[in-house]
Order: sequence, then structure tokens, then C-alpha cells
Amino acid sequence: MDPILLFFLFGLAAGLLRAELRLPSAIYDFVSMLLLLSIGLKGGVELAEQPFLSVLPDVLVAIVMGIVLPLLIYPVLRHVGRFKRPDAASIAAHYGSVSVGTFAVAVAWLATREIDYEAHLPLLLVVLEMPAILVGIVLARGFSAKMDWTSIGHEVFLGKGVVLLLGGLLIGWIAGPEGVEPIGPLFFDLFKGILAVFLLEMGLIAAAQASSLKRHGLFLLPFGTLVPILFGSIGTGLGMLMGMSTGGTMLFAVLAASASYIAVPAAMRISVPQANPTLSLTASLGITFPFNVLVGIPLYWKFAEWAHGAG
Amino acid sequence: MDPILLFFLFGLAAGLLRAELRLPSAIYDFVSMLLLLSIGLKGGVELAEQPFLSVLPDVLVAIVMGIVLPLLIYPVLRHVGRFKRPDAASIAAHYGSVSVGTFAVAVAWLATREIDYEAHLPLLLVVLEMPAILVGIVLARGFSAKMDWTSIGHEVFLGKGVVLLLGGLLIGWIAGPEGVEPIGPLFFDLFKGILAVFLLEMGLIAAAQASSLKRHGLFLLPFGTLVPILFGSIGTGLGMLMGMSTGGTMLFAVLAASASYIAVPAAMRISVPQANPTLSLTASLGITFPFNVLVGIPLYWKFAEWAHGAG
Amino acid sequence: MDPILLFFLFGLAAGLLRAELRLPSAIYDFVSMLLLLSIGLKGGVELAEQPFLSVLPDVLVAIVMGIVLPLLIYPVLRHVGRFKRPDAASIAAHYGSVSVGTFAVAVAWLATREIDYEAHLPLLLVVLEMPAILVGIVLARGFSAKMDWTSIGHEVFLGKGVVLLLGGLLIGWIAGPEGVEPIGPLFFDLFKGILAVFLLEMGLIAAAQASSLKRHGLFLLPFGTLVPILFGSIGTGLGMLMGMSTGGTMLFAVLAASASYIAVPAAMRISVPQANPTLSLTASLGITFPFNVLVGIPLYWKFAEWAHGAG
Amino acid sequence: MGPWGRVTPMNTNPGATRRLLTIITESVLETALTRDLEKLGAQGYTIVDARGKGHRGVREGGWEASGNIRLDVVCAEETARKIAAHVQQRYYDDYAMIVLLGEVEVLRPEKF
Amino acid sequence: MGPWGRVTPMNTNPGATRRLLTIITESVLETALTRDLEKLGAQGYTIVDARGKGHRGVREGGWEASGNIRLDVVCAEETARKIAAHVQQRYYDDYAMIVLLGEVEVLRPEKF
Amino acid sequence: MGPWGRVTPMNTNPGATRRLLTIITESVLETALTRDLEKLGAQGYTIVDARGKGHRGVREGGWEASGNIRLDVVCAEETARKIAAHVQQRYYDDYAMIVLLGEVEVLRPEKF
Ligand SMILES: Nc1ncnc2c1ncn2[C@@H]1O[C@H](COP(=O)(O)O)[C@@H](O)[C@H]1O
Ligand SMILES: Nc1ncnc2c1ncn2[C@@H]1O[C@H](COP(=O)(O)O)[C@@H](O)[C@H]1O
Ligand SMILES: Nc1ncnc2c1ncn2[C@@H]1O[C@H](COP(=O)(O)O)[C@@H](O)[C@H]1O
Ligand code: NA
Ligand code: NA
Ligand code: NA
Repeated sequence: MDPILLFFLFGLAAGLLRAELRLPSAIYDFVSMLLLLSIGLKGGVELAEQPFLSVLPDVLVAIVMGIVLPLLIYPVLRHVGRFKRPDAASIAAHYGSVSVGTFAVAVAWLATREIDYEAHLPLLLVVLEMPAILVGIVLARGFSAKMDWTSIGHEVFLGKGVVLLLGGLLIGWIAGPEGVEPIGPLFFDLFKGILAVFLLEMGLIAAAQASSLKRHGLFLLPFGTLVPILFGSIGTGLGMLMGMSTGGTMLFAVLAASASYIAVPAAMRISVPQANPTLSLTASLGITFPFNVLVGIPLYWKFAEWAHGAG
Repeated sequence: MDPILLFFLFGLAAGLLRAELRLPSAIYDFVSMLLLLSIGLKGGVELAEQPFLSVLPDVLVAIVMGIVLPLLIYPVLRHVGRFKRPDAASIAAHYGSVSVGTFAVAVAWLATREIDYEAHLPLLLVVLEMPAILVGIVLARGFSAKMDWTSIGHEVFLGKGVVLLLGGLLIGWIAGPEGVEPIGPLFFDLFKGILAVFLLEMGLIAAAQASSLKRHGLFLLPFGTLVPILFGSIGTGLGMLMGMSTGGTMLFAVLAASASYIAVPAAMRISVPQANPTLSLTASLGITFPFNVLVGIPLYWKFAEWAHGAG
Repeated sequence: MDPILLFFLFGLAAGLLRAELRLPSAIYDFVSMLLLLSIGLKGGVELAEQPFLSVLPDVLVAIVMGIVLPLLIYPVLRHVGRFKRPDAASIAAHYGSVSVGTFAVAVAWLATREIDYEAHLPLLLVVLEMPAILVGIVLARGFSAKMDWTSIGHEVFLGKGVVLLLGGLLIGWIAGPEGVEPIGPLFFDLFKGILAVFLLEMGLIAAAQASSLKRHGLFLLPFGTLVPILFGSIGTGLGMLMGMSTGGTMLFAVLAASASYIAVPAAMRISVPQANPTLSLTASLGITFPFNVLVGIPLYWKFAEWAHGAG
Repeated sequence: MGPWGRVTPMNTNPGATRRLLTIITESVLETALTRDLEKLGAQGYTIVDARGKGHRGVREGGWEASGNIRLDVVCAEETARKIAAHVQQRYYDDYAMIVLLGEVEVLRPEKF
Repeated sequence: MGPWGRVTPMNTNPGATRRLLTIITESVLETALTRDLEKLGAQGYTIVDARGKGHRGVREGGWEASGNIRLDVVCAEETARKIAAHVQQRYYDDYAMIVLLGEVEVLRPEKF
Repeated sequence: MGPWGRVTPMNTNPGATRRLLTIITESVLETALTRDLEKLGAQGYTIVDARGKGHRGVREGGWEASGNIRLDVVCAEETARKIAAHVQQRYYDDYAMIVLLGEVEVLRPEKF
């Protein structure tokens, strides 16, 4: 088993056993910042080597997917889950957006197996952070003139996650492969180690959702595992449609299947404050994140292989 | 002189000169967490390559040593040092347990000289963290039905030090040598650099004990230097008994000779609150830690060489 | 363009756009501590290889320069800038001292181009931190028996910057090239990556000066760009005088041209509290630092080339 | 000599008191709240990072979503009342938040 | 409009006051204390990391053993008294600790 | 039983109150201020890192020069007055600083 997953399980176990283990929040910030920059930089460097316009169609596909996915599950959340409107909207937004941590684990999974993927996937990661947030806001509040679009725009485009990914992308893109070499030891060589520390903390955080899982798990547990499988299939299909390689298809499925826990919670808290953040975090962090890193990633790889007729 | 020791001396000097130098506590936490994980991982990887049961006898020897050592010095502390019962018990527990920082310096010392040692020493390090704590509690409070064993167990087995070492060991053990390779740049390549930063902070902390050293030094100074030498000899003898290599014997002597300043202080503070923490920290951090890293480690190496008839 | 400069521009842009990006202060502390130690260590290692006394004349030149530079601009600040006495004195002290961040960027610039420089430049960096502080204090308060020289001395010699640089120098000097090898992965291999993170934060900090720039920019903008050019020429001349190589001359020009934002602000705040720190920080951080890293460094290289008749 | 205090009033403004409004709430509100404070006439504020527990559960402070802040504002009765009314109406139902109101004497009351 | 205050009492619960109990002590007690608080009926608490100096010497806050916390509890007189009695009896002799008791007006007093 | 409180006074020292002096100022003053406090007779102090805004602008707390501290001292009226007078005279004009004075009841009043 990949040691970075072991770090996640270790954090989970330590958290459930209530061990005296806590990462200082400054370190959590630093570690997640390094991950976001690393993914951005790596993507930017790769992007530098291909014509910019060629990726536009895929960006459009991603945007459309980011709008459609939350709309697909919103009715389920309302009518099957019987959630109040803001809660359903917020959870839908979380699942329509993406999880950088899951993406990072998938990238590491592919790297271990030396499997290539399309250079613009990190760009699609950034792009996918955003549309679902807007959809979530509209689902919760309807279109209304009273909305404070400036501050919503601020939340959507200037959140930590988007800014660091985008900054990394731009820097990597401008500097190119040789340019980033001197900063490689920090951003590339340490990537998996940093990811391990991050996953240790994610395990601790996921464990902290245990009590709310008990309360809300009856619906959220099946929801949080079936939706990723469904979205993973949709992502696989769209990956094929865009003509991606097996590795790229799998990563796009991961994007579809993963649920946000950085950008969307912050944006929803500000723009849809009536939504109970415990519900969406329990689902995305307590269920879907563990499911994806432990079960989903190999599964979506199988999906991609089947789709490419290699399975 | 090894640069990591220079970092310790630098911290010590800066602290004594009251320079404006302070490591943020979040960084101290991060750095010590990385050290604990590194030591655990390295140990786990090595353990993976040998039959598990073969180390059991040595684990038993370590447990017995962890029980006997504090019992040896408790009477001295009571009758020569004239300490109150809880203080004597607490200091005895500190010296019966181990110092991860000292162990790390010794490991680095051996690595510089390319000297091998038995794979299970990090496991013995974890094991040795614990028995002395229990002995200390019983020495301070006697056996009593009123003791809150749940919370004592929590302190002993779920403290930060034990959990991180154990987690690292398990991850290394499961992942094996190739498994941990991708996280090696963070946990192995940076080990000595991280240790240097840690020792800088340890120097600053040791310097902060200077004033209490003045007050309590008359007894603690000889105590804090002679006990490590005595315990180092005992550790050397036991190392021979277990049939360890010269490197392994020296590391076991270091375990015996070192005094805890992470796990035991926290556990004693909770379980033997009447003990004055200044006394034990002055001894273990202000005297024994500097003594061991500067004088003890080469000395215990000499011990091990003599014992192996090579000196 | 060098990616570390892109990190600076990225931070600047994120700050000006008011993105939700903030480096925890513990991380800023850690990162700047690593930079200071790295520069010190590297310098110390190089120094170890040359006779100590041979650098004394250059140290004297640096001290004289550190005294003369602030005296040169003080009248300008008083009579052209119409600043109050403490403000003029404080700004003069900032510009007479040096910026470690700028020095680090220049060192990285030279390293990218594989250009050598004299081993004792980091020593001159430490030396130059100090005299301007004393000059600033005397300019602000005159010589007076009432001055608390102990605490001034503490500020000057025991500030974080000086202590870490000096500590690094000493450790590098004692340990020598092989000695520091094991800690190289942290202090040398990660240097540029750490510098990138540092510059990202510097960009954010520089952006935070924007509003005061609007208020005080009319004088500070020309001042903060012309003074570095003037001082850079003086540094170039002195570099030639000391018989330095082109790389060394350029670095000495950088020392002359750069303005402090770590040691001097702290010292001035304590010793010349009447000075408004906003003015000096706006100048040194908001104007001169960006100017130097983006425009100045290549310019001073041109200066050095001209001076060596190679331009 | 004695600058102020209940017993010996301050030499310039004898025993000037102000309200000390303390808001403990989710970190995510920091930007919005400080903007509001300025609009409502607070002359300043002080923030420290915190963690805690209340009716909305434990807030550990380990990562973005779970941190609290403690925000203190020293201001006139009038302003305190306005701020309290505003946060109660705008945030109280949807966010983990408590609001406390104390009384303090201040040095240089013209600042508040 | 005016929600509360000494002069204009709060519309629902006019000028409801509660005790503000502040405990400054060693970080190592955090888990034990918060467990105690719950048992003794506190509805919540807020913690910030601190450093300081007192009769048990300087506590720098640089590493595990030397950090302080500042723990604030808003509660009824009765509860405050119970908590204070408990910590005094259980911890006061063995730990660096001070306990302060103030008075605050609260918004939504039913929460405390 | 009931150790203290306004209603039920503490068993040993009934309702002993002390002044709670709060200084919010630039981090750079920490060393100087704590030295001063000792000279002026404070038995202890507590410090937390803070950020904020006031007449001298925003102090973000992101790096050395821009951090605030919040310093609390529990002491007798007399001492509080001396400290307040000292900081007002020595620091108030040149540094970002506010000084507040409250009143608290204390457990074990002999400590302060
Ligand atoms: N009774 C209380 N005493 C002190 N702090 C409290 C109390 N209740 C709540 N808090 C703080 O206020 C935050 C929000 O409270 P709540 O909205 O009740 O969840 C909590 O996370 C605590 O930090
Ligand atoms: N007079 C005081 N004013 C403010 N804080 C204090 C005071 N005395 C003690 N403290 C705080 O309480 C902690 C424990 O106090 P002590 O038990 O007296 O050592 C100290 O480390 C300080 O943080
Ligand atoms: N009205 C206020 N309420 C709360 N804190 C304040 C207030 N005014 C100033 N402060 C704090 O005191 C610091 C210094 O204030 P000033 O000297 O007014 O800039 C600020 O950075 C704030 O942290
Ligand atoms: Na998704
Ligand atoms: Na030992
Ligand atoms: Na200069």
C-alpha cells in the first residue's frame, strides 16, 4: 500500500483513538500552500509546451460539467435526503467542485506507476473549483438583484486555493521546465513527503467528523460513496469524449468524483450562511475523501482502462 | 565537530546572551514531529526485513530496564538529593525513559561514521518511553484503587511521541524500503538539517534553564552527569547481553543514558502534579541532554568498543 | 524570468487584488530563519578556505561605507523631503544598512549564471547590518550621556538577523565544506525554493504598503529608486577599490543599494520611537525592494561589468 | 501622578469609561466583520485566534473551516449597541457566535 | 433597534448579565479542564494560546511544557462558583494557574 | 463550598477585587514592557499575540514589524495606576497602543 495512504490511515486511527496529536494550524496552512503551488507549477510547466488554444474546448467541457453535476444531485438531496434548500445547495456545490488533496493523491498514484496524463489537467482542476460554487449560490438563493456579486466574485476567484493554483500555473508556464528547476527540490522532490504530512492531518480531521457521521450517516454514507462512483463514471465518459489518454481520463474522473473541502466550504459559509457546514464537511471530508483515496482512485483507473478497451 | 552539535551550542549561546531568537512553537512542533516520524519510518523499514518474533526478547530486556533504572535512582534522589516523594519519583521517571533528540543525534553520529546498528533499536526507543512513566506514577502515589488508569493509559500510550514513533514504525514496516522511497526526500534527506534546527531550539530551551540551574545545581549537576554514565554502562552491558553489534550496543547505551523531555514531562504533569517540573526539566534538558550530545555519545561509543574488545 | 521573481510578482498581484492569501507568521519566521542560516552557512564554508586576516581591510571598508551612506542622504531627507529629524534619521539608517532578501536574490541570480564571487561577502553583509543603525540613532538623538547603550547594543548585535547570519557563518566556518554536507539538503538544496516562498510573502507585504505609497509617494518614489542607483554606483566603485571580481563587485553594489527591513526597523522602533515606521517601510519595502530585485540587480551587474571594462 | 482608576480619577478625563464589545465567532467572518465595524463607526479593533466550544459544537482551530477568532472593540455605548444589533441581525442565526459586553476605563478616551 | 446595553436594556432580556470566568494556566491541562467544564455545566468555552509570568516563573510558550492557555467561560453565577471551587481544589496547588471573575452583559442570554 | 462571587463572597477573602490592566500594543515592545512591569511591582502578566486596527492603521500581524500583543496584568489599584502612568508617559505618543482598565474578582487574592 502506498505510504501516503498509510499516513492517512494513521491520522484517522490517531484521531479516533483521541491521541494527543495535532498539527499546528500554521503548519497545515504551509503544507497545503506548498501542495497547491506544486500542483500549479507542475501543470504550468507542462502547459508551456503545448499551444494554448488547444485546451480551450476541454476547459469548456469542465465548466459545463461543473455546472451540471451539482444540478444532478440537488433534487436527490432535497427529496431523498430531505435536506433544507440551503443545505442541499451547499452539499451539491461541494460535490460539483473538486478536492485538491484527492487530485494530489491520484497524481502521486500515477507517478508511482509512471503513467502519463494530459498537461492541462491541473488547469481543469482550477477551472472546476469555481462553477459549482456559483450554481450552489443560485440554487440556495435563486437569482436576485440583491446579491452582492462583488463579494461572491471575491470568494470564487480570490480564495486561497484558486489563487495559489493559478499563481503556480502562471509561474510554471512563464518559467518553463528549466526555469523551475532550481526550485524543484522544494516543490517537486518533497511533494510526496509533504503530501504525506497533509494526509496525516486530513486523517485527523476526518476522524473529527466521526460524531456527526453517527448522526447524519444514514443518508450521507450511501450518498458520499455512490455519488463519487456515479460522477467518476461521468468523468470517465467525458474524458473519453475529450480524447484523453487513460491516465488523463482517470484524473478527470477523479476531478468529477471528488468533493471540495477548501474552496467551497469557505465560499458557502459566506454566501449561503444558512447551510449547516457540518453536513457538507461530514460528507466530503468524513466519507468521500477517505472513500476516494482508498477505494475510488484504483476504481476510476479501472473505469479508464475499461473505457479505453484495455481492461 | 559535527555541525548539528554546533547548532546546539549556537542555540545555547544565543539563549544565554538573551539574543532576540525564538523559534515559533508551531515550528518546534513541526520539526519534532518530522524527527519522530523519520526515526519511526527508518526503523520500520529495517524491521520489515527481519522476522518479527526475533526481536521480542530484546523488547523484554528493554521493558525490564525501563522498570529497573528509575528504581535504582529513586532512593538516591530521596535520601541524597533530599527531594520530596513526587519530585524524586518524577525525576526517576525522566531518567528511566528516553530522549528522542539524543537518540537522533546518536543515529546521525553513527551515520556520519557509516556504522551499522540493529534494525529494531527505534522499536526499543518506543518501548522504553513507557515503563518508566508507570514506575514514576507508582513511586509517587503507591498502588491505589483510586488511580484513574484510563487517563494514565491515555498519557502513556497516546502521547505525541509514542504515537508518532509508532505510526512511523508501522508505516515503514508495511510500506517497506521501496514503498517509502518517494517520501524519502522529506523524511530521510532532510533528516540532519531538520535535526540541526531542532537542536538550535533545544539549545535555546536548555539556556532557559540556566537560572534554575543556579538554584538547584549543587545536587543536579553531579546527578545529571553521573547517572547517564552509570546508565550508559548498564546499557552497554545489556547491549552485549543481547548480542548486539558495537553500533547497536552504543545506541542502547544512549537509550539507557538519556532522559526524557517530551513524553515524561507531559505524563508526570498530569499524573503526578505535585512534582515540580522545573527540577526534572533542569536536570534532563539543562544538564543531561547537553552532556549526552556533547560528551556522552562519543563516550558510550568507547564503552561499546571496550565491551566488544576492540578498544 | 527567474521564477523566484515571479513569486514576488505573484505575491504583489495577490496582495493588490486583496486575495485571501496570507502566510502564517510562524512560517514567515521559519522561512526567513532558514534563509539567514543558509546564507551564513554558505559564507562560513567559503571563509574557512581563506586566511582570516586577509578579509579585515574589506570589513573596514564596509564599516566606513555603512557609516557614510546614511550621512550622505540624511540632509536630502531633511531638506528636500522635509522630514522631521527622527524620520530622516530612521530612513537614512534603513538605506545605510542592507537587505538580506535582496542579497539572497542576487546570490541566486549569480548562481543561475554560474558566476563566482568572493567568499567573504556574506560576512560583509553581517557587518553592514550594524553601523547604519548606530548612525541613525546618533542622527536622531545626538550624542548624549542619557542613552541606554546596553539596550542599544542589544538591539544592534543581538537582533535575529545578525545572530542567525553570524551563527551560520561560525558554524559553516568551523564545520567546513564536508562538515555541512549532511545538512546541505535543507540549507542548500532547498535554498531557492525557500527563497521563492519568502518572496511570495514579501510581495504580499509590499502590496500592503500601497495605500501609504499613495500618501507619501511623491518624494519616496524618486528617493527609493534613485538612492539605490547612487549607492549601487558607490558600491561598485568600492568593490573595484577592494579588488573584487565582477560577481563580488556586483554583490557589494547590491549591499550598498539595498535597504533593510528586518534589523533596522526593529532597532529604530526601540531606539528612535519618534520615527514613523510607515515612512521607512514604505520606502524600503514598497519601493526599493521591488526596484532592486526587478531592476537593480541586473543593473548593478552592468555597473560591475562596465567597471571591469567588460561591458 | 495617578493617571486614572475608579478611586483616583484620571487627571485629564476623570474615569472615562467605554464599552468593551467582545465577539467570538468563526474565522471565516473576519473580513466581513472588520468591514462592518468600520462602517458602524468603531475606531479600532483587536483580533486573536481562538478555539472553543458552544452550541454549534467544538471548533478545534486546526484548519480553515474550524477556527474561531475573538474580536474586541472598545467604543461608545451608542456604537456598541449599533454593532451588537447589526451582528445579531446579520450573523447570529447562521454562525457560531457569541457577543459579550463589558465596561472598561480607558486611557486617552478621545481615541475611542 | 437598540438591542441591549446598560442604558438602553436589551429588548428581549433587559440587561441580562452573566459571569465571565477566566482561567490562565498550563497548556497541559487543556484536555482535563475542558472535560471538567462540561461536567460542571458550562455551555461553552473559548481558548487562546498564551505566555506569561507569575509565581511559578516565566512560561515562554515556545514548546510543549512551557505554554499557557487562557480559557474563558461565560456562565451563570452558580456555575462559575462551582467551576472555581473545583479548579481551586483540584489544580490550584500543583499548577501555574490564576482564576479571574468578571461580569458581562450577553446577547441572547438563553445560550449561557 | 461556594468559593467566591459577587453574591456569595469567597469563603476566605470575601469578594476580593483587583484591577485588570490590558495593554494592546506593538510586539516589538514585549521585552521592554515586561521589564517595566516587573520594576513597577506587577506580580505577573499574560501575553497573547494579536492583530488589529487603530489610529496608527492596520497591524496585520503577518511579520515582525506588524504584529500586536495583548498584555494583561492583574494587580492592585495602586500598581495599575503606576503602570498606566508609566506607559502613557513613556510609550503612548510613539507607539500603536491602547490601555484599558477593568475590574475582576480574583481567587487567592494574596497572589496579586
Ligand atoms: N459559554 C461560553 N463561554 C465562552 N465561550 C463560548 C461560550 N459559548 C460559546 N463560546 C464561544 O463562541 C463560539 C461560538 O459559540 P456557539 O455559537 O454557541 O457555537 C464557540 O466556538 C466558543 O469559542
Ligand atoms: N498578576 C498577573 N496578571 C496577569 N496574569 C498573571 C498574573 N499572575 C499570573 N498570571 C498568569 O497566570 C500564569 C500562572 O500564574 P502562576 O500560577 O502565578 O505562575 C502565568 O504564567 C501568567 O500567564
Ligand atoms: N477601539 C479599539 N478597540 C479595540 N482595539 C483597539 C481599538 N483601537 C485600537 N485598538 C488596538 O490597539 C492597537 C493600537 O492602537 P492605535 O494606537 O490606535 O493604532 C491597534 O492595532 C488595535 O489592535
Ligand atoms: Na466533483
Ligand atoms: Na534513560
Ligand atoms: Na544599503
